[in-house]
Amino acid sequence: MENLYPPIVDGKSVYDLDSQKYLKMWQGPQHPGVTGNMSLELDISGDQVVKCKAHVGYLHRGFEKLMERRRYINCFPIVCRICVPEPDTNEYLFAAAMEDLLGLDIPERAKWLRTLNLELSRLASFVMWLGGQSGAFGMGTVAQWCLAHRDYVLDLFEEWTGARIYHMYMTPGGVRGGLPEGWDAHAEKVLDGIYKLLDEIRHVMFNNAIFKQRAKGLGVITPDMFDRFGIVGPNVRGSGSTRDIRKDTPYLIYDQLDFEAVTEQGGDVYARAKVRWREVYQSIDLIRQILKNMPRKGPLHITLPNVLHLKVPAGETYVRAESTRGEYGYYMVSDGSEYPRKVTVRGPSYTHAMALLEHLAVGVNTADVAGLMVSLHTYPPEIER
Amino acid sequence: MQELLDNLKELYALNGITLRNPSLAWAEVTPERLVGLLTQLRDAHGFTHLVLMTCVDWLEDGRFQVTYLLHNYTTRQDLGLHVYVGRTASELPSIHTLWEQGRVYQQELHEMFGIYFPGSPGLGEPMILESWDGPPPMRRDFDTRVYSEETYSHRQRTHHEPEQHMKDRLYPED
Amino acid sequence: MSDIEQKDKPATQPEWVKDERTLTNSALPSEEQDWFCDARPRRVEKHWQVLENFMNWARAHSLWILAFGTGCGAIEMRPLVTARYDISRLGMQMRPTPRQASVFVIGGYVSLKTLKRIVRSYEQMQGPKFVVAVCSCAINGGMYWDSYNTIKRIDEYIPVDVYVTGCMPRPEAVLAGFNLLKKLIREGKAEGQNLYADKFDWYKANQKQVIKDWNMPDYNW
Amino acid sequence: MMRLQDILSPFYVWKRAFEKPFSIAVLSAPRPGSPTYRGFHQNDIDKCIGCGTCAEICQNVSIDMVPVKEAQDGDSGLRPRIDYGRCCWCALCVDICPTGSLTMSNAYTWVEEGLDRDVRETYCYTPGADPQPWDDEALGYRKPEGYELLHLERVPMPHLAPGERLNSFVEMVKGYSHELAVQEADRCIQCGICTATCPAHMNIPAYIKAIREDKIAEGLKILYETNPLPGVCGRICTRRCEDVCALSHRGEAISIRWLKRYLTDCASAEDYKALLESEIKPLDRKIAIIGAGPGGLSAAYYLAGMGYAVEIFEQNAAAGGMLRYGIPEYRLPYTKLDQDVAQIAALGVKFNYNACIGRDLSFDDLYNRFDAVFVSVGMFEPYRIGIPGDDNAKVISGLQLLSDVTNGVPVDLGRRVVVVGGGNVAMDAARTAKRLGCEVTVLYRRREVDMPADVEEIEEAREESVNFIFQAIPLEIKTADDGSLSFDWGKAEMVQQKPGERPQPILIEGSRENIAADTIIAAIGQGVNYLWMDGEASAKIELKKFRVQADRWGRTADTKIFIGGDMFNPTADAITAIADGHRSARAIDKMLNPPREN
Amino acid sequence: MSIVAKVFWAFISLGVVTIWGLTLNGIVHKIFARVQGRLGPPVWQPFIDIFKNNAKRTAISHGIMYYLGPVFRIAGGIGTYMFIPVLFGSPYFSNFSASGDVLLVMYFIFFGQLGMALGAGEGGHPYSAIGVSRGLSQMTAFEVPFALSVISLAIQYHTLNITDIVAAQQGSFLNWTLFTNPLAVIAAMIAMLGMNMYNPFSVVIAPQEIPIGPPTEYQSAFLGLLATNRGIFNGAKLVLFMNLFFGGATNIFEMVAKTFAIYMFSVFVGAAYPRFRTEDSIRFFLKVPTLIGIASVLLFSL
Repeated sequence: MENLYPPIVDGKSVYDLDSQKYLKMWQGPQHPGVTGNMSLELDISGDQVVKCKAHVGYLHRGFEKLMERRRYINCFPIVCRICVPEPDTNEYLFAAAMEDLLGLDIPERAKWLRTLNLELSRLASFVMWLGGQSGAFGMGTVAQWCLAHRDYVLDLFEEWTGARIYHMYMTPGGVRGGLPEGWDAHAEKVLDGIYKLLDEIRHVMFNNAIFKQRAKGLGVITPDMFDRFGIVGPNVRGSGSTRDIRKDTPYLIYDQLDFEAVTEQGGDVYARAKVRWREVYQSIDLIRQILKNMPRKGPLHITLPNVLHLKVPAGETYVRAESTRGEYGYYMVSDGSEYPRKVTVRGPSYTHAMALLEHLAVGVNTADVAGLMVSLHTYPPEIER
Repeated sequence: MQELLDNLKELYALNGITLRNPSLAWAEVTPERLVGLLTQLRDAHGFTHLVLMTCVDWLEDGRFQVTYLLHNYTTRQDLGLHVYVGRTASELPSIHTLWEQGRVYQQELHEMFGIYFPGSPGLGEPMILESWDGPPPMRRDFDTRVYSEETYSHRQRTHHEPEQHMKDRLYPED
Repeated sequence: MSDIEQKDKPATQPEWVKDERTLTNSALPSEEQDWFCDARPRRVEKHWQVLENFMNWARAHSLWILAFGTGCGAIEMRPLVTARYDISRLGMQMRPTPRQASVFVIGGYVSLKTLKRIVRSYEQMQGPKFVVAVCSCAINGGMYWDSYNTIKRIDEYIPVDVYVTGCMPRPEAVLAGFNLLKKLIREGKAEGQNLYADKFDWYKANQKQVIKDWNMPDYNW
Repeated sequence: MMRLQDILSPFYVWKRAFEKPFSIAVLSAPRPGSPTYRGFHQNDIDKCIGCGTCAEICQNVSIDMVPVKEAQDGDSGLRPRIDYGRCCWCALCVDICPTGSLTMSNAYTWVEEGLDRDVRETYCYTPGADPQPWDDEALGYRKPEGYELLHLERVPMPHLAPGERLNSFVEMVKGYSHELAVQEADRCIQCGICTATCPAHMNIPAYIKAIREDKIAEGLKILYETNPLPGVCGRICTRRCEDVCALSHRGEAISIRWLKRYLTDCASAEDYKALLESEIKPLDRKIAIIGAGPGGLSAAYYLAGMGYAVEIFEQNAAAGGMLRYGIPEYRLPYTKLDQDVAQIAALGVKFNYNACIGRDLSFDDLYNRFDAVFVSVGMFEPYRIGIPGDDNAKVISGLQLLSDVTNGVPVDLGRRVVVVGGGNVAMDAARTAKRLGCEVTVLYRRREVDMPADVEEIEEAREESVNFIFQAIPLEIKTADDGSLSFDWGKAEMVQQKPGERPQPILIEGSRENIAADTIIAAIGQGVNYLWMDGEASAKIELKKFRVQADRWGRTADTKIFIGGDMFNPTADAITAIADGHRSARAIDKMLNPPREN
Repeated sequence: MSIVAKVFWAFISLGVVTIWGLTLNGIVHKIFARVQGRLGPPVWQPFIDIFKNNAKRTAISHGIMYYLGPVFRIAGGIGTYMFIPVLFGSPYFSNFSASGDVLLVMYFIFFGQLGMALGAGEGGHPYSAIGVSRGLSQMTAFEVPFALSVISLAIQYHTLNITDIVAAQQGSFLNWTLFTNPLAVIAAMIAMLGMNMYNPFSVVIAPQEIPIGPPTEYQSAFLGLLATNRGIFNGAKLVLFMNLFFGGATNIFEMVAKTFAIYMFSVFVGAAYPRFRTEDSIRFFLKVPTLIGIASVLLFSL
């Protein structure tokens, strides 16, 4: 086993592809096993990966450049495109960064609605992820169920915000509207369905001998890797940590909600899956809490100065929120003009899919690369932006 | 936070210390003392998490501001370090030995701004851009709209500005 | 005179054209040029009409989609092919390899890096092949109209049979696009493959104009 | 390692096979979008004014304003055309639409074939003008209640309290402070609909922008490009621009007048001086201007700016015309007027006061001495009421009262004053009388809504406890025994005589009421004094219905004579006169076409 | 019956089994779909797919072996089928069954895969190559329990002729191998899971890893041929299993019902499990079913 790996010189493995011992294999960009449009360049020996290199940039649109030449209000519709499956974190953080620089405080009801929106989108994203994880190990059945249930959540979004994917709901200064009539009942129905689904997933996925066999011990993240690789979110919570921004530095109204950070021991794919599975329960619980305690009346939005020529005072700030993948952050620099000087998006996938995946994939069976990659929960559009 | 920065101020010649809020501060450090400061912050003061590394192009001042944002998980504080570097032949010390993801950030900054980080692995390889022959695109003197209009074909617009249009229609001679 | 027509007739012979039937693959290193096929795509004539009608019926009812999520539009393909919308009812399924797929769904914006892969995948698909361009970004640049890294109009690089606008288009809208495609196929109008062969020089010139490091064969069989 | 439970448990999936599938049963009938779905746009093109704000806020540049209707005041005739190859359905255009005409339907399906069609033209349509299946769709995204991107309420202007005002002729409007002005200027969406409506076509968005950005000198320069009396207009302009303001459709218009006033008020002497710094090359041509009212002053400013030698002949002792003699000081302080006049005089314009053409000087003399003559003598001849007893000495004209007050002539109106008329002069006269300590009643023939006076004026008059009697037709003025006047009037009813026209007041048969007054002020309009048309030179000028005939440039039948101001234009307000002066100045320049270097 | 008639009827039965095999595929898709909570494609979808694939206008070949791959594959399928009697006692549907045909059939099962492996290898795609190596190693693994169970049967029935084996099971359903030699049946059924390449033994064509394994480069009519073979080969395998372990069939309806039931077994498992890694599946085959097979052999030989 030892001499399977090529020697490492200067931090790079040195080997000769012509020696016939190694095979170069690309996973992606056109490949169902990678999460989204990115690719992994795998050098394999037998069935073992000896080197993995993540290639990104297939989805690069230059958001940070585009935002430099858009007025603040015009950045609001484009930020959500940075992360497709869970756009709301972007919306919230962009609005929050702007409000921070402007020194604004949004109405209480808007905070509750934003929290609801964020939790709901976390829910949708996690449910889809569960499907992805099972699918990566070949269990298409669970994937189909999960995607169907995610679609029910999207129906909720559609009814509430007027769009399925890009909700564009959290405008700077508040939110765009209240909950429609009868939404609560609809939501409760969907949540019940997902609750039932989670139970089925427990039977089918977590109590599945083959899933256990494949997921346990795969891609272990140890506590000493946390900061070295900048790992955040469920990926560290799967390794026994309780880091959760919602709990540690509460934003919006998370400090008024009753929850504990989910944590599991083991640090492998199985533990991470379990964390996310439990987080769906948590999200359902939080949504129910929000719906129960939310103020139903009150202003939703503070009218900003005329958005067509809104100037933000010079300064810089950083705001963060817990997305499904972990710490999501916006670093905004304003030079006092109508256009942001710089908006940098700190997506958790950045470190997870690049530095961490390249590290974890070495030594893994080729068949497990897809499962490993999914378990890190990466979305390419937020890597290259 | 203030206390910590006061302590470090002497040693690392910190400038422009601003406390945005009790848990977020910005400070300026010279490139020479950057790695030392980062190491000390990481190892001695609990700022173990490199949140992000990015660059702001101050074209008017002719310099880049590279921001290193660190997070302390115990005190829940953020400390952003600014390093200023000229816009031509910019070079900064590499921090890939401190944090693994530093390599990726540096690779991106090299590609997007043209900042050179000696020793950072894979720096020259294209990461996001492929077959790019223009200037590093995130520099402010690169105009993406002009580039886009020159390079790609767009549908023709037929826009009329209301004010001009009304002038043309209602009082053309005036 | 639109610029399409002007571009139809390049003033000088492009360097990748050797003669009527062959290409030079000049972008490749000389030792690699022999490894690849140098034939141009050729126009394929239709069969005897009754047979062609039957074939078109079969093609329309067995659309295999290439599983290549080129942009954000891919996110709405997932509900479409899974339980909620389940277009397998219409005989559609995702194929992970371009060789076997017949429909290419361009999901939204196309960055330069992806365009290269799209061209390659498209050329590897076996005809008749169809392209459905989903999202506004594929029509006229969408919200990335001023981005330096995304192409604005996919129809300049590969022939597009059906457009679906929306950002995101809902799965139902994409489905309507597929239904229109089926209609076109059955009417024998979805001849993108032949169009690509006929206007190959124009498409190739456009592709090469934006893909600066063309390091693949001129036509990827 | 493998537990039996783990082997058996997965077969739980089969439970699902006997349950209802998730799939939507019928694929061929797509579900409608939710009631607030952001689908394709709808536009009520009658409500839309083509302000282009949607195009302005669209970050995708997906909205083009294309001509659909004829342009008219307050409606550019343009309508948004949306390119669905760009749109991202963010609905900011709907949120910001000042009229609320733009909405979104919940339709979302639009597919097009691409091969044999040029995609350049597809996916582009003008909602409302190009019919689409979803035009009548009732559901879809509307701007949610309580969510507003625009500031629809104007920043209130500080006024003197009504009680305070009555004690003096101190200007009652205090003017915006810096904060308030910037706040008000910030409301502007910079559409520029107002520019066309302004008779002088002032570049309103530009100077509002200058205020917002605190560039006073620049703003002042923009003002002077089209209006040499901004200080005056900032106070008493009839501000038709505000009537068409895009924001006025759902909220209150921008206080354009007050912003202009702010600009002139806070501009420093240096700013004013800076305007004069551009070098003027003197020309060897002389222009005479008759009347130093807004029209004359405006023409003088622009002609002097072009290098002509300009001389103004004014019958009164000071410049300003109606601005000085027809508008009370509490609305327009003389210092402000003097400042604007001084700015014009600083260009080298020569003022000849107390020089009434036709009385002190002959028009022929002017005609021969000067290369061109611009006449804007205004309307200073008040109409009479035209009822028995209106020749009583205690029946005076509103204009008389106002100019007397200006000239410092002591007036004794007695205690009870009746003002006849509903225009601005009537309001000014009534409020001036009020300030002189009288009880004032205003009689007007029609209803309040028909009053030509500004709404604000009427409201402020009310605040100052002026009484109003509407639909009152004067019948007769008699002298009572105690020397006071007895004014008979009759109630009128509004009768729609012809459809489409405004209703006419008709006396109700037998109605006759009476009001006692010490003075009656007639303010029912003025006419032109044609004293200046005495000599041979003016013989060529055509008169029709007592009005001088000229084209829109003020060119009369005699190429050397130009006219402008109240005597010429039908609206008879300061800003139109200023516009006339500016236009005629350019016409004179074009006519003379003097040789210029380069 | 003359040899001409025999050939004629063999082809008729080939047609029948092709149609049945493809229909079975359609049915199975439908069943999978129901488990997944959806409605699934029409039952006749596999036929349309074959028509479509043959209607493709272009097809490219990577060489002679590549060309021959699907031919070998379908030859393997047909060969397998040709030596299996479909209906017991029917002169028309007994194909070319002869003594020792079990061995021949086992060879043909292998042969098709090998030919395919060669062809796919020439495709040049790394996924094909990896798929081939996975497929062959997994096949070798599941052949072991299958061979053991056949050996067990041979010992039990003292014959290598399928017709004889079927004949021995006639009379009562209690005579079926299922009841007379359950261990061999278990071993063989598990091997069948691997043969059918449903989960958990689908690593050969795993779309998430090596989309879609050996046939990655195959398209157009080649793929049509492969799809047709899938119908024939499925049918052949199921008929074989039916004959060996479930008492064969005396009429077409019994055949349909039994093959469907046998196929359902692998569907039943396939819907529930994720897939094994290659080495896991090899390890599995060489452990559980092989031990069972050895047990069954020992049971009958002792």
